[in-house]
Amino acid sequence: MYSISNTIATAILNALHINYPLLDYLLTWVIASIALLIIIVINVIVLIYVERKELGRFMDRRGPFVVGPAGVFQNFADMFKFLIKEMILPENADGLGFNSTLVIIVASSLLIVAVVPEAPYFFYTNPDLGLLLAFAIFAIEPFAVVIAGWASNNKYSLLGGFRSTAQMMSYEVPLLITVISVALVAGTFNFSSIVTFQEKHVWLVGPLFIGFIVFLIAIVAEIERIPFDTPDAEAELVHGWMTEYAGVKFALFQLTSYVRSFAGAAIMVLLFLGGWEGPFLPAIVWFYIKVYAVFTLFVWVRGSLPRVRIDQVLNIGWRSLLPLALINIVIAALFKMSGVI
Amino acid sequence: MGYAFKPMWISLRTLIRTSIAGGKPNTLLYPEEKMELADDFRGELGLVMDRCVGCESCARICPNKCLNMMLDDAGNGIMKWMPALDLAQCMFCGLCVEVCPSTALHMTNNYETATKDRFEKIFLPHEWAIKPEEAPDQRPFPYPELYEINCTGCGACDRACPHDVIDMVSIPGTAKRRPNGTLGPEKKLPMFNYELCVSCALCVDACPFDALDMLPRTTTASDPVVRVEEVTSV
Amino acid sequence: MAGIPTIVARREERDYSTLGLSEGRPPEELASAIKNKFQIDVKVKPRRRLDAGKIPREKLLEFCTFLKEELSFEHATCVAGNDLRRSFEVIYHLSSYSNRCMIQFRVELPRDDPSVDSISYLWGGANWHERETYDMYGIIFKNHPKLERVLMPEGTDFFPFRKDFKLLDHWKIDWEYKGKRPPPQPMIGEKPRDANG
Amino acid sequence: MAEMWINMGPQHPFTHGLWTLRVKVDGETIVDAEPIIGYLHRGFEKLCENRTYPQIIPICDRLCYVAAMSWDHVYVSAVENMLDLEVPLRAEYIRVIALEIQRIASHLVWLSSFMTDLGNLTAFLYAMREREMFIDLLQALCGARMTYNYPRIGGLSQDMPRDFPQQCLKILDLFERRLKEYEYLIEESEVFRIRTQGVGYLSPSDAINLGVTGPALRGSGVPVDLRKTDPYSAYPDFDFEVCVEKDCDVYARYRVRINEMYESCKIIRQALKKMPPGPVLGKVPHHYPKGEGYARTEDPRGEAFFYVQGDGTDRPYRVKIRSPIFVTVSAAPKMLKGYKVADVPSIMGSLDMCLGESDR
Repeated sequence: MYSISNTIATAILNALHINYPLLDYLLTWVIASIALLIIIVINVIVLIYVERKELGRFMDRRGPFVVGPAGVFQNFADMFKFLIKEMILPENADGLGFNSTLVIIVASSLLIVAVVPEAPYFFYTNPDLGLLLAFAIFAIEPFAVVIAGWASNNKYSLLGGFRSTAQMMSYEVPLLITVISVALVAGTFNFSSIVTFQEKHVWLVGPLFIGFIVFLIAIVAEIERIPFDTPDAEAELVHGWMTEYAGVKFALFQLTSYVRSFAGAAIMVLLFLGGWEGPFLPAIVWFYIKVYAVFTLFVWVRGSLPRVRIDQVLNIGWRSLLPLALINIVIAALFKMSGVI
Repeated sequence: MGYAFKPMWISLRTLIRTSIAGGKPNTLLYPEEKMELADDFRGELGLVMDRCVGCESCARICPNKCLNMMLDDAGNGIMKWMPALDLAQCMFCGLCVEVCPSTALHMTNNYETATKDRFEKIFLPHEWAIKPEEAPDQRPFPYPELYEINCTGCGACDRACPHDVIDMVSIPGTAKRRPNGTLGPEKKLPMFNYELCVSCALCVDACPFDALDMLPRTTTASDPVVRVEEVTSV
Repeated sequence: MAGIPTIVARREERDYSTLGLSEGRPPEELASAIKNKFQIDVKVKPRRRLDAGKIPREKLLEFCTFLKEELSFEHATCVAGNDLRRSFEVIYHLSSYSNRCMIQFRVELPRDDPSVDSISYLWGGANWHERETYDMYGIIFKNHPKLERVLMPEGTDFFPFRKDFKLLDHWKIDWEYKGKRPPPQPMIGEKPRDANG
Repeated sequence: MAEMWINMGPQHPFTHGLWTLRVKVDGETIVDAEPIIGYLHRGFEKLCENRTYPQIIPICDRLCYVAAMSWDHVYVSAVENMLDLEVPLRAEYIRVIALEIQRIASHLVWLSSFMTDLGNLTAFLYAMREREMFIDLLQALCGARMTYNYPRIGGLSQDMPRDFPQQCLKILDLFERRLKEYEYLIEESEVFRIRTQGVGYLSPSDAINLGVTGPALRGSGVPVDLRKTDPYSAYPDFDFEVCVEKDCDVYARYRVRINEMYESCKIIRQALKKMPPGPVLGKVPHHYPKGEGYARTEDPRGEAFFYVQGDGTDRPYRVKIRSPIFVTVSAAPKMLKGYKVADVPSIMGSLDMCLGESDR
């Protein structure tokens, strides 16, 4: 992505007969950022559409079908509806906390996608410690959520914020241990190198199957989808920490949750399912096929299971996933020591 | 967590059945496809003005008082009493259709009755009229029938009848002898002149001993508005 | 966290798994038992129904205790108020699972002092029925755990089911000028509840 | 953390209807609860005092739109008890069929709303899909989909259509297969079990004393079903079982309702098989005596009771309705105390709330 936008930036500057290297550098990043944003927005819209349609079929109904052919423009209609809603700041709410969390959550979620490469030469940035960076950014959200819950001055929001934080904290641990096992086997923290390692040897879902399962459950909890969507469980807490947000802010939170789903699916594909590796088709096509397959798995789980209670969520996290993750890291170490892969 | 697979299998089967294996989902695409309705579905009310005899039975039975008798032109220049309808208050119970003796009321299959303003749903009699062909469910007129055992000959029905249908007649030979030897009054029973009857059932309501009941008759009486031959031919 | 109650699944002393499976005592026997104790004529009706007629209101609590403890009427089906214009009455329907029967009796209350003993301590199920009767008729149930409005808003100063309560004039359709109706009547104001109790 | 009151409702996703549950929580644990109802109070009993006896039947539909047929039936049988009226046998049989179809439809609505509370929308749509078939059956019987106005004092408004038995049997066969599918989807799921088992404990003695009836009582292990213990209509003619579970928790109440759907299918089959010929509406008196009558039936939610007192005019003097949910909701604090806030939807959902009938 960097090289493409660099070409474009250079072309623009040449056309304008300007020759400042710094300007060239800045313009390149601006173009790349806009491109990233466009890619994310397109992906999110497609994801929402795919989820609605697939969930509909799981539930023996059609999903959206009125707006546009097969309902493809339903998301845009919903978005316009959110745009024309009034933006409400609740009385007695803390304005700074209420609004700043929006920025923090949206920006941090976009950042996760920024560090995830999509093809060998198609990425926004690919730092050496990308894996750790991605999960570090993943961990920013709970703080913003607890601020949002407190700032809304609503009991449901407060409970939702606490729940969100508790859940994130307890699932970070098995998640990171599993990630470390992958890094242990692959010998690197760089996403591209992990995929290259899998191309050379084997998809890590095979040897680290327990880790794969732990990662799947933990990532579903991390992106707060059913069955682990306790922070915004609409049956007991109206919409959890998002209760007081309305209009565009609410729409941005909803989009953000899909950005995080996308990021979670992408990381899972990169770590366990061979990344962009695959025959015949170009690398980026394979990457997206796998990401959407993983997302379908999330939708499938959502369509089949009820919600877990918050204390049970924590129980599962600490009592089942953590031991499994530890077993997994032992397995990874054994593989590494024996030199099989 | 091991037992999450059976429900996932069920939903996967539904997915396969509805999208891949040629089936289609359960949704009804509403504006294009409509629900299948039974013949006697209770939808919007319609009035066949030709058949209405103005008996007010519907207005009396209506639980919500949404029917009101009004004078209106029946379409052929004749002014007569017919019910006006406030459909916004109607709760589609169908009691009026059931009590209507002349099958002038009919519940059509139309259930899409939404309007922007509820006052658009207040109809004068000619505004909610339907054609007789649209209301095919004709049944024989019910007429008052006497249960002689209950009747005491009090004459309450005679006093209640608005059309002079009922005459109280003495039955010869029913007089009982009093202790002092004279004959008492003869027992009286109502006689019905069905030609004049509009089946309003006021006599049945008036009878204190439940001696009268509305029962369908096809042969005895000639129909005041619709001829019996037409009824049987439809 | 000392104040949190812990959930203890208490084992029941009595076995409820056979309750209501047998016919139990015949209703005539129950009727004679009541007759022996209270000198009240109890009519036995078909389908195992009993009708005890009127009970003096001083004896109500004693009578109900006898029904519950001796004749095992476990279930309070209904407590209904009624306005007889000169007086009030409360109609009780109690039913027995083990004897499969149902008893009806009524207590008449003078209009100037409509109060009667509460039976909520015998049957918890009668609690809300009594509250509702108070709500609608203004009949006071003495020693009721919480005699407050249940259906009407708090602060209502009338009892709507009394026969002398007049409804506001219901709007009528003006058939000649359709579409023109009087404006809706204002609602009775309610004091907002305090969120923190 | 200090204790605080949370107002759940009247506008809240878990309140199916319009009511408030005020819970006092310590962290996430409930230490006290207080249900508040009355938002839907329409003065039903007063309304009946101004209507003639036949006019009340369509209003009874509005008591609960989920189980309208059973409310029609209990009112009609109370008036029949007042008049000492014999109902033709065929009418009784068709009433039983309609009531059992209504029970299945009502339980399906309960299942869908309960599973929505637990966060599974799939079961919601499946249950609604099956309910549609039964609604269609009832529509074929009486011409309306939710507010039936089908029973009359002394019988029924019309006989059943000629192809009704075949249609009904076909749907029952399909439904029993689908019910198996629900069991796979719902209770084979570990998540459902941990959400429901051991939650909302209500001991049998408490259940009896607090007046809880219906599936909630049978879920506490008390085998009381008015169709057996106080038989009405044509129920003595049929062979069916009282569904009881001994666990006293949400899962037990769920099992009771699922089993009742199977039993209802059994009753409908028997009634269709034994259906006697004859009229469906007998001779009905047009004058109502001074007297009183009451009837109680096994509603899908519990014991429904109607008391009608007539003063000799064509309008009742006093009508009293005992709604099962009105009493059951008063027992809610007993079930809620000590559990988590997240258990509120599952406990209250297992009671099958219907506010139309409890507020009246």
